[in-house]
Amino acid sequence: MIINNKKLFSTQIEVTADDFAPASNIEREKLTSIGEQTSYWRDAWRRLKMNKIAMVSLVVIILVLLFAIVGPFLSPYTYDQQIRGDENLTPSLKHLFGTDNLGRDLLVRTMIGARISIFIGIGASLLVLVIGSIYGAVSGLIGGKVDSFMMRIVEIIYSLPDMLIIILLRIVLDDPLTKAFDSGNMLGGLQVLGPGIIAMFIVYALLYWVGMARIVRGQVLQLKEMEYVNAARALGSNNKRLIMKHLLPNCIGQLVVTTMLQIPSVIFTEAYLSFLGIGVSKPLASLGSLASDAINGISSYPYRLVFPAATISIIILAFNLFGDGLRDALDPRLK
Amino acid sequence: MSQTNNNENLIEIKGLKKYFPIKEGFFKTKNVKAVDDVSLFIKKGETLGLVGESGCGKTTLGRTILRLHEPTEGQIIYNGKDITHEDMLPYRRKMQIIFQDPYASLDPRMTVGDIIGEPLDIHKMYGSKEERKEKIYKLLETVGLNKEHANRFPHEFSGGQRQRVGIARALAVEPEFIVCDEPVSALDVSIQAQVVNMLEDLQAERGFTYLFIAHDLSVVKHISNRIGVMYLGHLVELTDSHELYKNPMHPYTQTLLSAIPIADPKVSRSKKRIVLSGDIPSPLNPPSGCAFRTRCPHATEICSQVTPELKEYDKGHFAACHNLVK
Amino acid sequence: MSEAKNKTLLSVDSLEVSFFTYAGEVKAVRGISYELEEGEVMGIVGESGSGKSVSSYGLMGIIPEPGKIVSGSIQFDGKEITKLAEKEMQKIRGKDVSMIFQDPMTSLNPVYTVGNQIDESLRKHTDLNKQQRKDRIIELFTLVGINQPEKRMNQYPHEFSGGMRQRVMIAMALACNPKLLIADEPTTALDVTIQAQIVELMKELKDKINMSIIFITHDLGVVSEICDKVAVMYAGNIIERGSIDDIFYNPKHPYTKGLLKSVPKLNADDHERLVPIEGSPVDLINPPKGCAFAPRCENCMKICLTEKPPVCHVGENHESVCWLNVKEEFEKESGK
Amino acid sequence: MAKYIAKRIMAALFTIFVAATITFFLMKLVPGSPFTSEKTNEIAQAALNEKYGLDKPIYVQYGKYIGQLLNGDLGVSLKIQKNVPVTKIIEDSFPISAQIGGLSILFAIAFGIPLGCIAALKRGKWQDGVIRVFSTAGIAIPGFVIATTSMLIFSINLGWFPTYGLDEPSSYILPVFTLGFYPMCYIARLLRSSMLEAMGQDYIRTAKAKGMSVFVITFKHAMRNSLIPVITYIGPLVAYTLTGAFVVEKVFNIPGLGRYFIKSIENRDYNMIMGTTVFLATLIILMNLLCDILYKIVDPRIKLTK
Amino acid sequence: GCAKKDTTKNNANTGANGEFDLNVQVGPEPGTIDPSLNTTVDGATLINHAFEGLMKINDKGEVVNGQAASYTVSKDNLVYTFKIRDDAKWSDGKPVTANDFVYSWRRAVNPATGSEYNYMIEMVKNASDIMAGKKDPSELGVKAVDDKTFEVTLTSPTTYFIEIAAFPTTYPLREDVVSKNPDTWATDPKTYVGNGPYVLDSWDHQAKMVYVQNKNYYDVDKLGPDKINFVLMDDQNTILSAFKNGDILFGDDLPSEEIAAMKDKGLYIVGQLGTYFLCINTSKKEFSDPKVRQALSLALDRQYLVDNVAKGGQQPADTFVATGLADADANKQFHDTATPWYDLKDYKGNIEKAKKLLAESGYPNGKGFPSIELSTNPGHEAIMEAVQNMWTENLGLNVTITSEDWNVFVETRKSGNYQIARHGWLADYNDPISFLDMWVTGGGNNDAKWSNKDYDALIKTVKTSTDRNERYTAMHKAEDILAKEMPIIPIYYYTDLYLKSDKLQGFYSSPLGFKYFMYTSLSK
Ligand SMILES: Nc1ncnc2c1ncn2[C@@H]1O[C@H](COP(=O)(O)OP(=O)(O)OP(=O)(O)O)[C@@H](O)[C@H]1O
Ligand SMILES: Nc1ncnc2c1ncn2[C@@H]1O[C@H](COP(=O)(O)OP(=O)(O)OP(=O)(O)O)[C@@H](O)[C@H]1O
Ligand SMILES: [Mg+2]
Ligand SMILES: [Mg+2]
Repeated sequence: MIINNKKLFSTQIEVTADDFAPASNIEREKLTSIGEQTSYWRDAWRRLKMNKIAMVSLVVIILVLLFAIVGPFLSPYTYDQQIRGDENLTPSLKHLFGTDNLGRDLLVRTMIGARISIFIGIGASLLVLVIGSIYGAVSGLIGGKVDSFMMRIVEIIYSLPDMLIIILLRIVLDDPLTKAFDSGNMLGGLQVLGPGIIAMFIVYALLYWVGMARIVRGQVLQLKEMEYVNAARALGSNNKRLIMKHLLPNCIGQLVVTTMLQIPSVIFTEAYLSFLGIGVSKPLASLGSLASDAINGISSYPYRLVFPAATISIIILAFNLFGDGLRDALDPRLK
Repeated sequence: MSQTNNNENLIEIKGLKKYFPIKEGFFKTKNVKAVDDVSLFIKKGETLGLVGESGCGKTTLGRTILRLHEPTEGQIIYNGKDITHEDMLPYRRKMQIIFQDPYASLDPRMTVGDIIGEPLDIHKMYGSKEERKEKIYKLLETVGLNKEHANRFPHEFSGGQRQRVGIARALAVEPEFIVCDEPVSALDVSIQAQVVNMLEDLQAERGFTYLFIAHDLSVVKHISNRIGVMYLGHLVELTDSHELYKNPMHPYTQTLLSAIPIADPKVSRSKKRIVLSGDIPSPLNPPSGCAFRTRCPHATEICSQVTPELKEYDKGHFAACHNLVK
Repeated sequence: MSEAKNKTLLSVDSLEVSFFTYAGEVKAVRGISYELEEGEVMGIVGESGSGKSVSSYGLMGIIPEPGKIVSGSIQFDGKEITKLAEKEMQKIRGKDVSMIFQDPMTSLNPVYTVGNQIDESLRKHTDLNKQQRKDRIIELFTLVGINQPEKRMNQYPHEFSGGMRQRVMIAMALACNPKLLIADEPTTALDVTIQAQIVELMKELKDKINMSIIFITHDLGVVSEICDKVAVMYAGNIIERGSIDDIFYNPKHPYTKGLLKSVPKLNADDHERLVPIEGSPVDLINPPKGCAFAPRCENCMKICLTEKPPVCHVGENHESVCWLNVKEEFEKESGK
Repeated sequence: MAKYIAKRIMAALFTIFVAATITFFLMKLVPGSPFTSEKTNEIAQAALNEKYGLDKPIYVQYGKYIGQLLNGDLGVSLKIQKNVPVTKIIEDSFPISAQIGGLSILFAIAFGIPLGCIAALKRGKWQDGVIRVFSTAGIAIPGFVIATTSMLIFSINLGWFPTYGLDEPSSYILPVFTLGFYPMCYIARLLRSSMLEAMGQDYIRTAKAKGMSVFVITFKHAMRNSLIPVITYIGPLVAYTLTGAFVVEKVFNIPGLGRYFIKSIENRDYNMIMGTTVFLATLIILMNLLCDILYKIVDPRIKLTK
Repeated sequence: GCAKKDTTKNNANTGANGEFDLNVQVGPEPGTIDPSLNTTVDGATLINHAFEGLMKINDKGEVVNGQAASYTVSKDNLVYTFKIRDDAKWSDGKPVTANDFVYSWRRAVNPATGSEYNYMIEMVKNASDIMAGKKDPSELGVKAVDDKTFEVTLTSPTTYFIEIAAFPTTYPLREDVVSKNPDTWATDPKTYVGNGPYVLDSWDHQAKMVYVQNKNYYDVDKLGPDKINFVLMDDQNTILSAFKNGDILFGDDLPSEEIAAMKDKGLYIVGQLGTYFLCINTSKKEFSDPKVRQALSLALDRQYLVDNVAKGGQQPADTFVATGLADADANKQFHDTATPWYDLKDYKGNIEKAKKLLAESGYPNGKGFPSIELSTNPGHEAIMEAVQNMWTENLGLNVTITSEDWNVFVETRKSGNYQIARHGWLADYNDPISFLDMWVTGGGNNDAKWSNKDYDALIKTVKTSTDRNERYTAMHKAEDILAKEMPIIPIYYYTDLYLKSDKLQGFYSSPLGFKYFMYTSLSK
């Protein structure tokens, strides 16, 4: 037997008899003990941190939130303050974003608008997420006749004229909501938002979840064939448990991304709903309504469009790019 | 394997059939006869091995016994009680399954602790959070993992460790009967041995009854008391494991045995193997008569006309073939 | 086994491959070296995740993102593969070196007919015209034992069973008469009867067209049937390599020994307990400083914990990477 | 196949019927009528209601409408184009909307798909970053802003395109662009993620191992497998886009069907509301069916069964 | 934009061989151009180019003879006899006869026709009964004395009747054409036979309507454009863009925010017979006190609203009846002789008065006054926001704005299910009664739910009297009652805004907003 001396020497080790003494179990175990023990969430967060685009987006989101939530308190003006003599000003030091034809400061209006739009965007998207995902998951999991029936309902909702329903809702909801608000405390904090926004959420709850439902159903159809779903069944899980504990958590990437994509459509729909009397009521503003109001004066006062539109774009861009990062980070299979 | 004196049957199935309707083209539905008229019994504390090539219906049989598939026909009797149409929830605690694929059978987004805790949650098997935790740690220890592993996710484990998690999950409900559906097929040999040993140890300790499914005869032979051989939905041979190896009757069993690669170059060089020609027929269009006849070297006229029945040729040695003369 | 020295077709020297992930550098292959002659079959065995597949992807130049060859050289047929441009590699891939993948169920593109997928390769690497290509496909199908080739070539992969798909994969790999065939666990997904068919087929082909084969598997049974020599991998290293008889009858490395022991014996009359290798595989992001196998090794010594073991020639063409070999020598020398 | 389609069509008819019924009653529940006017003239309104049968009990009106519908008669417009049969209005305006919509979908596909492919191919590189930001930004800008500003810039400031009408080929450019921009960005995003998924599949590795070029791998092997989500998305989109987009039609003054969806409701033009709803429902269901058939074409593994 | 001017398109305004093809925009796709059914101003413009009534409006806004060569009025002012021009012809060459008018007038009042504006000829004998279905249309007080003599009998003397004879509802129709397709004849250029200066040549729905000269029109030689393309548009930005680009030479609408920028660049502002106001629901108890209503009215700075929000050159309103209507003395305006309701110039003083009034009625500084919901419909929110702000700042009131879909809004207002709503009123004919008539007790348009006996009596006098002076005195008195009671809060008098290229000469528009392009020409 020949020892490959060259190699041995290249490692530059002097071997002694002691080196060949058996190692103790404790010494061996030390080798296996894994340095850092991460949890899923910590792991996901670490992966997220490595993603530059996502982190930049996160910073932007935080800045936008500060802009929207803290900003109005720092402004010398309020969103509905009409300053005589300051009408139609172009951006200047006094009014960074200029003013509108009633002499209102557009900076503070944009801030308030961002606050409202973010709130509505996230709120309605979450609503869509909850309803759509549960509906889709139930439909996909149960399958068969139930599934085709539920999908027919989705098709019907797709084809109903939403504007009609919205107008109707506006009327039907007006009285009860106003009464509820007048009666005071029962709806607590919601009062500040006004009936329009509540009505808007109801519209979303009724109509706009169908896209999400379709997507989730598609995912569930695949996931339900997974072995771990069978395993859960074998353990005695019922459908509810399967959906909540296994199917939905495993769609999370898709859910995050779709929800982020939902945000812009909510923000735009809100602007359109404002026209039908649902959504924010004047003089409160949302980014969508600021932008659509500004369209009317686009040649003369382009800045009125530029600021809210840019704010919308930044918000949505940040949320979506962050969502992409989040999806990647939440997938444990991607190291 | 410790031979049990107890002759009581824990599981008995009679004429079990499981057909999957498949829409073929646009006009007709066809049935995939995944399990076609299978009868067998498993005694308490015994391990029944089930072999056969991929797609022959082993998994389906295992799952149908647990009623994860509703049987098309036939009876499932558990401990003397016909459970074919019973509500399964109470039985889920008595009958469990370990899955073929340790990678797919664990929810990638649950911690190992939650995976093992799930059956406890479902059957409300603990009084306090503390107790739940304790139980989970105990189960982890039982399968040779430790409690630090409870907070980790399946993707952080090796295949063997994952399979242990799957086993711990099945043990959580303290079952009597476990279907082991190819628990080692996806593992490499060194880890396979770990898992097989553990299953044996557990059986010795707790007197489990196993239905052990695999297509690797050497593993099955190692662990089982008796072995059933399946081909295309049918049980074609059933006997004591030593007997099967020494004296395979059915031509398919013979092929199977000869095809097993032996990890010994000298043996392999000298070995004569029966290499079958042709592919496995589809269970959608099973051949008439004996399902194996299309690949059988000894097939005769009758094989294409009559489906052979499982008959006892020796004591406890059943086979289904026309050309076996006793 | 090869008697006379043939021409060396492939020589790999200290190949290192890493994946640069968010979690850190996964050192999947940590410096492996081997040679392969023309017409020779080498088996690579080893635990799941030990780098068998990744090292062969290295040969093909198809290491997936975010993986990279960190260092080492690969000489194939006189060319240094690691230095070739992508365009050049494309000319070699599928023509001189081809590969059969682990999972035939997913390795064929589900949306194209199998004929189309083979044709693609022929179109790229040969000058055959349409008819000739078709003839070639039919020839290949016949070679790998697919009946009714004319009909079959126009079918989609999902219309084939696993065994048939694997044959298609083989036909695809053989399309341009490669000099080297890498078969990455070509039979793992198949059941024994089909596995036997495939192994027989490969043996036949090797003799017919004198190609070299790298046969990756963890089924020692299959190895013993087809291979001339074997490399055993553990945690990105080749820890032992030698002729098939060396490995099976005279294993030197404790891992190889453990591997052989844990295989259940079919012919054992009495029930004997299996002997597994206890413990679990290594984390390749933070591999142990010394021998990677040390934590699981029964014969672990102090030095194993801290120092990498050297490559020891323990026989003609038989190498083992283990301190035990040094210890033996050391003891002999110090006259114990 | 024929039977499958027949079955689907039967189900579709039922769905359309339900959608029509719901719409009918919703529409009647909403206050106002086609003859509501600021200047009330009760006598005239009563006369109109009688003339168009709106004075009858609602179930009678419903029965009559469904009866008509079964005969393929959608009634006449009550307000928007008074007394003109709704079918004629749709016949006139749908082809125009379909033309613009079809072109914009082609545009969205023709640019969205390559963008998505490139982004997936260059994952993590600057090209990917640029395309991701660009396509997300495209989703983030409201359609009315794009329409109006592009009109302002290209038609007025630069004078490249006419401000209205469809008389010249160049007048198609802006509407098609604005209408197709959002779906283009959406498709690019969608395709990027499904391409990334596909690129990780084993068969891509096989193709690489055969020595295929990047181009072949991307456009032949990966793309076709990534199209399913895109098709799913395009399905209802095609229905919506072909029937016209309100904003684009309004801004570019395109005489399409899209404006009628909103106008009919604004005007409570009952027959138009029903007509457009039934038409859209039919198209949506048809597109879903088409999608399912397309799935099959794109991916031969998929079986057309429910 | 200056880069493109030389590329003015062929289709804009000059035809292939030097013809004068005029591109104009007067409105969106019209609901109908059937003279009996039309209800819109832009529809009327389109009809006016294809039809002509007995009378017509000239470029000075005067009512002059149209199809009538002359007319006579009986002493009791109840019977009008029109002589039809001999050269009056239909576009297909047939002569226009008195029967065409008889047919058309009967058709208008026939309930089966469903005409919404037939109340315009309510004063014709039996008209009301026929409309209500109580009498047969043939009993209408019109008759063809002979082919060319048309006689109308009225129920009561109507001073403005001769103006009505120039209104589209009274235009003649061809029985042979219309009766064949009573509902659709006006939707197809082939059957759209008119007697006006132009004929509808083609109709591209939602895109454009092409009118060509009617060769049989008596005045054909004087007509301007060879072809008029009425481009159908409704987006304000697009109209402005098309106008700026020179694609159209006339546009009837533009975004209000761009008005300032378009001054001197083709924007024209002309008076319109209409008033923009807020309507108070007097049936609500919080608004039952006229002092509150006065206070609300006084607290508004109308000049500010006009200058900063409406921006259309409107005149702030200090009475209800709009400017532009003649007084008893036809040379004076009704508005100018009326007593202003408040001093528009003294805003500060008004606020003080308002505060005092509010305090007097028990709400000092607005304390205790319930929250006011200001109802509106989309497009008018900006003014409401300004109003809201003024009430809040000046009176300390809590005001919210609700915006509703147009139809819903109209219903809400009619049903009296509101507190304060925006409103607007355009006169149908040149007489103040068209405004004042509105507020009689129980009137169909009395959305304020206001009632005053004296007022009702005055209006009755106005409607029955034939004495011009008596009528106008009564109308002034009635308006003074409104001033005291203030069920409505006038804001401004409407103006009609349009964009017209300097190149376009000879265009004129009527006080009702109808546009006339038939005599236009292009200057170099
Ligand atoms: N849900 C199902 N629907 C339709 N066919 C099915 C279904 N499950 C199984 N099959 C079919 O039934 C047959 C038996 O499948 P089964 O999974 O029981 O085989 P197996 O013996 O377990 O194979 P393997 O060794 O690959 O696990 C196969 O042909 C399979 O395609
Ligand atoms: N894309 C990747 N990213 C990160 N790590 C990877 C990637 N692909 C492989 N690895 C790692 O490289 C190591 C070697 O993997 P490889 O696939 O070569 O193992 P193997 O020996 O072929 O195992 P098996 O028998 O399971 O096929 C593994 O630890 C694996 O986790
Ligand atoms: Mg199975
Ligand atoms: Mg591998």
